[in-house]
Amino acid sequence: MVNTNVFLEIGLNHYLVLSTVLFCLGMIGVLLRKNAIVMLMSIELMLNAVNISFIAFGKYNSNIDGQIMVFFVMTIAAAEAAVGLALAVSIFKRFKEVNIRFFEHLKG
Amino acid sequence: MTADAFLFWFLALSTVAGGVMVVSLTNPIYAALSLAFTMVSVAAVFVTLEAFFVAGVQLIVYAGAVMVLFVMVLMLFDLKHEVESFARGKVTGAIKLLAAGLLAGLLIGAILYSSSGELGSSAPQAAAQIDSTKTLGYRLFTQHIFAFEALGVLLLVIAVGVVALSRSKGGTHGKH
Amino acid sequence: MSEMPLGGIIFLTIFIAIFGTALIFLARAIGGQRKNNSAVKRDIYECGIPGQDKKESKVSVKFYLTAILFILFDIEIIFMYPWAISFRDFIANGMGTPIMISMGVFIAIFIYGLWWGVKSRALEWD
Amino acid sequence: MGNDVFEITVNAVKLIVVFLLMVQAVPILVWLERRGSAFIQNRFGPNRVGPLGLLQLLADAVKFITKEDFAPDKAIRKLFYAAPVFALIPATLAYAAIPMSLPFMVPAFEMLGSTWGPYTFRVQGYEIGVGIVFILGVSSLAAYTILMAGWGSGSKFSLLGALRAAAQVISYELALGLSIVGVILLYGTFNLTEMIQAQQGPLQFTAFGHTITSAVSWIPNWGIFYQPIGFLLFFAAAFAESNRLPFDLAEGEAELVAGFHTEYGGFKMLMFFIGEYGHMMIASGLATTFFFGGYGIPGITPDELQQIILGWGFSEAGAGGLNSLIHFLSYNVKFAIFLWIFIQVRWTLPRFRYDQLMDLGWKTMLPWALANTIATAVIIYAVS
Repeated sequence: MVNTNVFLEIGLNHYLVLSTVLFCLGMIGVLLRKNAIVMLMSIELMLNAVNISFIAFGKYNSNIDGQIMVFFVMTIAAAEAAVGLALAVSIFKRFKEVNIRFFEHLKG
Repeated sequence: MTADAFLFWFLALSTVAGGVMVVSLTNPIYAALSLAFTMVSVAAVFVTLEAFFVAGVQLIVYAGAVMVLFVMVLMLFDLKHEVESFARGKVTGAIKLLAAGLLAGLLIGAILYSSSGELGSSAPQAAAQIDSTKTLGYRLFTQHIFAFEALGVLLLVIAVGVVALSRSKGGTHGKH
Repeated sequence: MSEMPLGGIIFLTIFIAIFGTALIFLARAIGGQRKNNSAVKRDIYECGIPGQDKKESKVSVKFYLTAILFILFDIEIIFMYPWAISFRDFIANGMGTPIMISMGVFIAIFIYGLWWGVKSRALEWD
Repeated sequence: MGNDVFEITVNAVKLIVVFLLMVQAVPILVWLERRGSAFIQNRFGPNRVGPLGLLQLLADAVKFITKEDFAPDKAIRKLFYAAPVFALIPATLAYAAIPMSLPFMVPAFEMLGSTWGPYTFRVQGYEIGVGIVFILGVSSLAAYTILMAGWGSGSKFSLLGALRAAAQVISYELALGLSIVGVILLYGTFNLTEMIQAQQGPLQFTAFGHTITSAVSWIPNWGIFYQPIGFLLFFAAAFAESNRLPFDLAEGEAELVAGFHTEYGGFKMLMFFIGEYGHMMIASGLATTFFFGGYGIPGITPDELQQIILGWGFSEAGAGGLNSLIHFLSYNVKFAIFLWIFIQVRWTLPRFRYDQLMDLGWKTMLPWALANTIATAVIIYAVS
């Protein structure tokens, strides 16, 4: 029995499911890809998924703190991307390689 | 109501399609461009959730800054179409996919199971009389003021670290 | 007050995409193809010497350093927007002094970061 | 977009009209630019085709569209063809958010056997609550166009030009974003219409609970009197954002041939042109809105004008429409003055060197914008 309301009435659950799907896509990206930069991008995807659920919860609870959390998450994500890319660039400049398997050969 | 539903499904479709392309495209530049598209779609999803300011910030910070950085770095690297862009091993790959699918199933199941609670079905209450951006600013600078200052310091530290990283000529043994 | 006509924005985006694509195809159809279709014509631009691939060109890493510093400062500027919009409300509620102090600290961090960036010659293009 | 079929249709048509208006203005601007540059350099400029060379626009359009469509072998064709189309999107989306005149009312009327309720239509693509943030966000997407074109061309000149242009655009976005903070502090809103409403009436300062109205009643309450430094910074950064001289380092002919559109020709090139002129128009519209009262007319508020027009014997709706039209003209006069400044500056100032450009953005304009912000905040805090 297909309930048409599922398609016509958008509620919190829809946003949460969307967020879950995006999160798992990001997770697949992190698990499967070998390029370090694409893995960083997949992490950004996961953070975006989390942001959607933050804002959805915030709206359906009538609480603005969800949006503030998203603000903070965005800041941290941008900082993470900056550091991650800086590391990737310095490794690439030296070894011409961004494959994640290669990184385990690096020693201190 | 129908227009909202249509908008949601359209945005959900474009968001997920963008996400799938990020994961599956072998050329990193195309993956980055589709991630930018996903970011814009997510900003639109924020708009449907009435988080207008955060949607704008999503556009400025994520789509306009972070993804531009990614695309620029990929162009600097000049990474061509990779032959081996996915991890080796069919079995492990299948297990990883299965794990992600299982997590998705578990989460969706949990969401649907808990939807009978007071959160899921309750319609959002009437929007607050005050402008939501002003409320956001008010909360940010009263309740979360220390987190805000800490983020300022964090950004400073990151700037210093990044400049230092780009300064180092690579190599792992001392200075050059 | 805060509204955003998402339908209109999406409509306009799709309209421009279709319109632009149609124009490109129209120009392609009208412009036609000339007889001269040699390899030299289809080569990328170069001034008098054989074309060079972009792979061989070295790009300064300064560009990406600028982009990273841009992200960090951009976020700090974005943090000023909610402050700016609720500033008068804060003053009206008698919270002007605390908000000035907290934002002053933040701007001091910003200025220090900018000063450090200039001093460390990270923003130097030569 | 609306509550019934009529409103939705009108709004959709309005969006398309805004887009066509922008596209339409480009040939006129190109003609103005060529004639203007000739005037500045004591030449004639294009004057053969039609009166004053006005039909040159048409000739140019025909030339552009009959050029052979062409992509180099090394180009990545998908990106190469997608980039010009994407060049139109950010500019138009942002331009549609700028209010161009008063909203006008359409009273209830009969059509097709049913009554169509009274409507209020805004003379702009769409009204957006967080207008500035939306416009900044959308125009920051313009960097992708540049990078896609530069990468897709497969040429080193294009790639270098694109990286330069992207670095320049993002650097000046900082100064642009920071110069707007002063404006937001001043008006306390993101909404462009509310900003324009705040600038109506004669100049008056509110300090320490007293309101000081200027003695000369026709001096308007414009933002330029409160934010002169903010205006200069905003306008200079807007030049850099739209890649115009003296900031057109991305296409310094001597070094990079033509920057990121080296490999483009014919119609695709024209679309980049439209995008570039679109950014110019956004900058002019925003400068008008933030600092020069938007569609307001100095010395008279819209309500007073409405009363005067009503005195001429118009109906309520007709007077509203005429009022809206007059304000639209007022907006366009200011808008055109700014566009002319863009052209005048281009043909007056020489180009910067790239390091000078970056120094100006990071070490001069950013600190000044910061100082402007602090000064505005301190003054607002001190006087209230």
